[in-house]
Amino acid sequence: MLHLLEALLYNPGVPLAGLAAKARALWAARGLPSPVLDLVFQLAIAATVSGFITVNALFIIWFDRKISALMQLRKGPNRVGPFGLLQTLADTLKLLSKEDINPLRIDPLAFWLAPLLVFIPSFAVFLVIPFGNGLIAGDLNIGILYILAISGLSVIGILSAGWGSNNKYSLIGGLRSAAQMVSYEVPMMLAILPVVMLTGSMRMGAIVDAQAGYGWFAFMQPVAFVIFLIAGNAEVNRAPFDLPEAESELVAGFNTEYSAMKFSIFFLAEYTNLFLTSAIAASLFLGGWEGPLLPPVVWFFLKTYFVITLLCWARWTFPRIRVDQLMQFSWKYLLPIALLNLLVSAAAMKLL
Amino acid sequence: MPVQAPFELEKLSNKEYILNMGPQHPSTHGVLRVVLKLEGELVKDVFPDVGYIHSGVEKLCENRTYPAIVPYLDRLDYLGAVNLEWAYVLAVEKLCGIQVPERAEYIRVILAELNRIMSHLLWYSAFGMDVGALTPIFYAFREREEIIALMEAATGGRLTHNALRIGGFRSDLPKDFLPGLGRFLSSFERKVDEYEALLIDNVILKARTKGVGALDPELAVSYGVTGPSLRGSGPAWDLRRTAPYSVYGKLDFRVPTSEGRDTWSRLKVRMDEMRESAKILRQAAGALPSGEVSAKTPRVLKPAPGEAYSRVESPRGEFGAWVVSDGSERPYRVKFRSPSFSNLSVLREIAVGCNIADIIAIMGSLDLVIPEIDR
Amino acid sequence: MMGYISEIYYGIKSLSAGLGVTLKHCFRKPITLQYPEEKPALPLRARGRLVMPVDPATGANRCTACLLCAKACPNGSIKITKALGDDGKPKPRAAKYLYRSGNCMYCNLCVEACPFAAILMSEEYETATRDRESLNIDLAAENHQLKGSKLSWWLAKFKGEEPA
Amino acid sequence: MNTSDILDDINKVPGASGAVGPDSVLDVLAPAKEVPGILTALKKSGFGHLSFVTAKDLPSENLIELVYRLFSYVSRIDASVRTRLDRGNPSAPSVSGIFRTAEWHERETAEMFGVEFSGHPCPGKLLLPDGVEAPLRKDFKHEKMTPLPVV
Repeated sequence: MLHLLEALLYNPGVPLAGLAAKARALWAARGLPSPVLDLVFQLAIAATVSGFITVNALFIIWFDRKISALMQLRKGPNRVGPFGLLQTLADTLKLLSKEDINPLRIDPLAFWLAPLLVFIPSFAVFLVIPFGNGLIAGDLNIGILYILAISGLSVIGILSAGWGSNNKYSLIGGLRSAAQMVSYEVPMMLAILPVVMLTGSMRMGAIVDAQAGYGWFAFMQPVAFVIFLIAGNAEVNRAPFDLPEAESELVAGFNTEYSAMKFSIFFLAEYTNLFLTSAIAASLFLGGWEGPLLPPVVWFFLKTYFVITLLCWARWTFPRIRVDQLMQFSWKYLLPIALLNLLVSAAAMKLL
Repeated sequence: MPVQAPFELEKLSNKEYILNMGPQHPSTHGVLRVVLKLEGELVKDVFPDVGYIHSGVEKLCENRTYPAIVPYLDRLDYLGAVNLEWAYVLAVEKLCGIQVPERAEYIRVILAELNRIMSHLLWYSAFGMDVGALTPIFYAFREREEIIALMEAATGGRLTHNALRIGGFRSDLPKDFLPGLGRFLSSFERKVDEYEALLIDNVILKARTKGVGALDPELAVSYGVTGPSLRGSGPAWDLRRTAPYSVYGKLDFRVPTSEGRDTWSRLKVRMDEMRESAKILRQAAGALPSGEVSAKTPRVLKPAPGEAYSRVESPRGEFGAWVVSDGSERPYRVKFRSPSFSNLSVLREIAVGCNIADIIAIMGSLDLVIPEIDR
Repeated sequence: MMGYISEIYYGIKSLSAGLGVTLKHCFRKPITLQYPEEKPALPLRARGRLVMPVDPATGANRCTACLLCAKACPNGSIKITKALGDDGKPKPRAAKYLYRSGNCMYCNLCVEACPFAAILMSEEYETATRDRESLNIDLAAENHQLKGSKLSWWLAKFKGEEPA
Repeated sequence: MNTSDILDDINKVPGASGAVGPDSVLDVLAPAKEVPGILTALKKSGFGHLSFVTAKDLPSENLIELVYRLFSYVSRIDASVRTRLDRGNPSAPSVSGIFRTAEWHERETAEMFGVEFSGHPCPGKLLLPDGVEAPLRKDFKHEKMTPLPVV
């Protein structure tokens, strides 16, 4: 039994493949069509991933609130459950039981689809996240490109939320987030390019393998790492770039008119996006699940939560940027530096 | 029907729209409605609409006895309550010709300056939240809680102190007040530097506030702007120095000003003012004479017919109380000149042309307290 | 070009100063009070709800229904009805001392006006009620028992601990 | 420009009478139409800060007295210009052209005392809701106004 557990932790690819082969043999013996079995496998993976997402999102919300409490001389949630761990669960149950208000004269299609349009992209990106050395849902060989393409979709959700809720504050919030997302995709892409050039492939698995033995890209590409963190922070609409839902200016930005279930989906999507950006940052720059002693899955979570702490730290320290400065910062500072870094690393690779 | 802004009645071009900021809005610091004519995010016109929390204090005071009015003053500006009480009490003492003993004067200075620091600390944290930084409020409130504990020990109230009486004080400072004050002052300046590093010198905040809401001095004086908002544009007019009342003439302190005229310089002036208040507190605590804390006043106060106006430098500017007496035990007419009233009226001159985020920063830098405007 | 570089340099320096302050605060003890478990320690003069304590020496309250406190109250939240003796003449006692705590603004002017130190602002600040009627309290009938430092301070008729 | 020269100029104005009142406040009584002229003169001679504009209702003499309170940061003395208006329909010229702060102060005095300020850039209610007229007058009655319970 210990042997199976040890194999499952350190090299999960092998036992899972064995299990799948046994199941397929059993299935074929009965003479049933094999594509149905593939479908069952995919559904199983999807179920585990969605279960993981909800639990993880609840944990990150609690983690964010505990970090902010740590920095603000207070205790953070400690009433519901041990150390307040069940606090987010209690909040979710409360949100589910609240009345789902649909304001007058909303654009119903845009208003109802918006939460889904924001949540589905962050759900879909989990396909290529390398949790462990075998634990990857579908190791597409265009991994990074897939991530960037899909994460660009959530802008549509926020825009339709802004337009659908027939509220001036939401409209301004929605339009701000469109401008912000678009203008921060470009530096993010340019920050990823050196990594792709170094590994020669866009497959996430290949990128993580290329960083084996402490060849972390964060050391080789420190500038790209910082730019990716800043642009990722902006993609996720978190301070100091939280203009779309700026509490002090736009009341609650694009999710002003949302209540109960829809609002909890927005909230879930925001924190899942935060986890995704940190997971990608960890995999691309900090060596994903590469690590000496501990099993790969634990390394992956350690590094991801380290990046989440960095983003939370920035959130609770900095004031908010104004809209025109947001644009200026991206096009005048991030972009030139990212391009320069790209050229320098290309030249360096050519010479070395 | 709420008041219609003048530009609401005109025809709007298709790019412009009207946005109601308030009366229920997270960063109007109270019940204030600002109607904005916007084009995209650019502000074309501003119309502040006040009066949502008007409680007719001046009519109330006309049928209260003179000493019973003091608690109403705390409700006008609950952040700088002692200063406001001081303005009214000074006016009544001028009317009745009461001479307040020296010790009471120094205790009034101590409580007023503690109140000023309390008010600036709350302004600092509210401004941080308006600009999006959610952490400064917790640090500033740690200091503010220490001051509140001191004030509660001395006066009994945390915000609405009701400390002053006509003629001095009802009872002297408690035993552990001065040591507590000393402990607080010993580490206060270091904390102010820390606050400045966290927010005021932050490059994002500087980008948000430099050159925003420029207020030129002549316009400010013509609009009756007073206090740190005026001193951010140059003139060093502080009533504690230009028209010294009580014992401020004997205390030596600098009036911080800045030539920047924009939102950031108003922030800097308030941070320096906190340091100056700490300096005043040290001197006043050191020079505190012993003796009586209250002059002899008749049980039922009936001042001779006449009128008196007295000014006080409240944390927001010049707060004045104009008291008219007709010889009875109730004032004939009372007028409170509140600083936020005039400070808000200048918003239209400095806020046109900026965008929504700047309006919030500018209103934050004017440090408005709404009950003081509506009275 | 140089301006561009120095701008970035100062940007990073001031941002890291801010980060430093928050990091420094990570290692300090939280200062928040866990309210229901830990109750704040109120100073002596803290103004809670008005009470008319029973004087342990005489076993009754010290009120003589002189109405000075009702006159001094700015909001008119005190209404006193005098006690009538068996022969119909009013006695210097208060039969009913109606204190409308919903109307009171805790300004302490009534306590200062009372020549007999009969009333006092206690330490009780949890005065929320479910219905408006129970805000009006008859202090004479309540026979409140004072405790701790407030009791000794009240017995000495607010003297004794004053000079700083 | 010490006070005696200012007083001489003011006394030259027809109908106006200036004197140094208690605690050295320059007290000026002037007819309504002279007020803008006097205020401009005072502003030129250093009284740059208009603290407030308010009124006092004197039903016994059937008058409403307007009060303009000025302060000079330069010579650090106060000036109070008073003018008496008929209580029936009180009207005075607006001084918001000279001191911009008067615009709000006059609007408040107008709605509180029913004084009409001619030439005001945007007259209208400032603090009060519709339907409440001149509450600070002594004879103001309102059904919701319950008197303080007299002890």
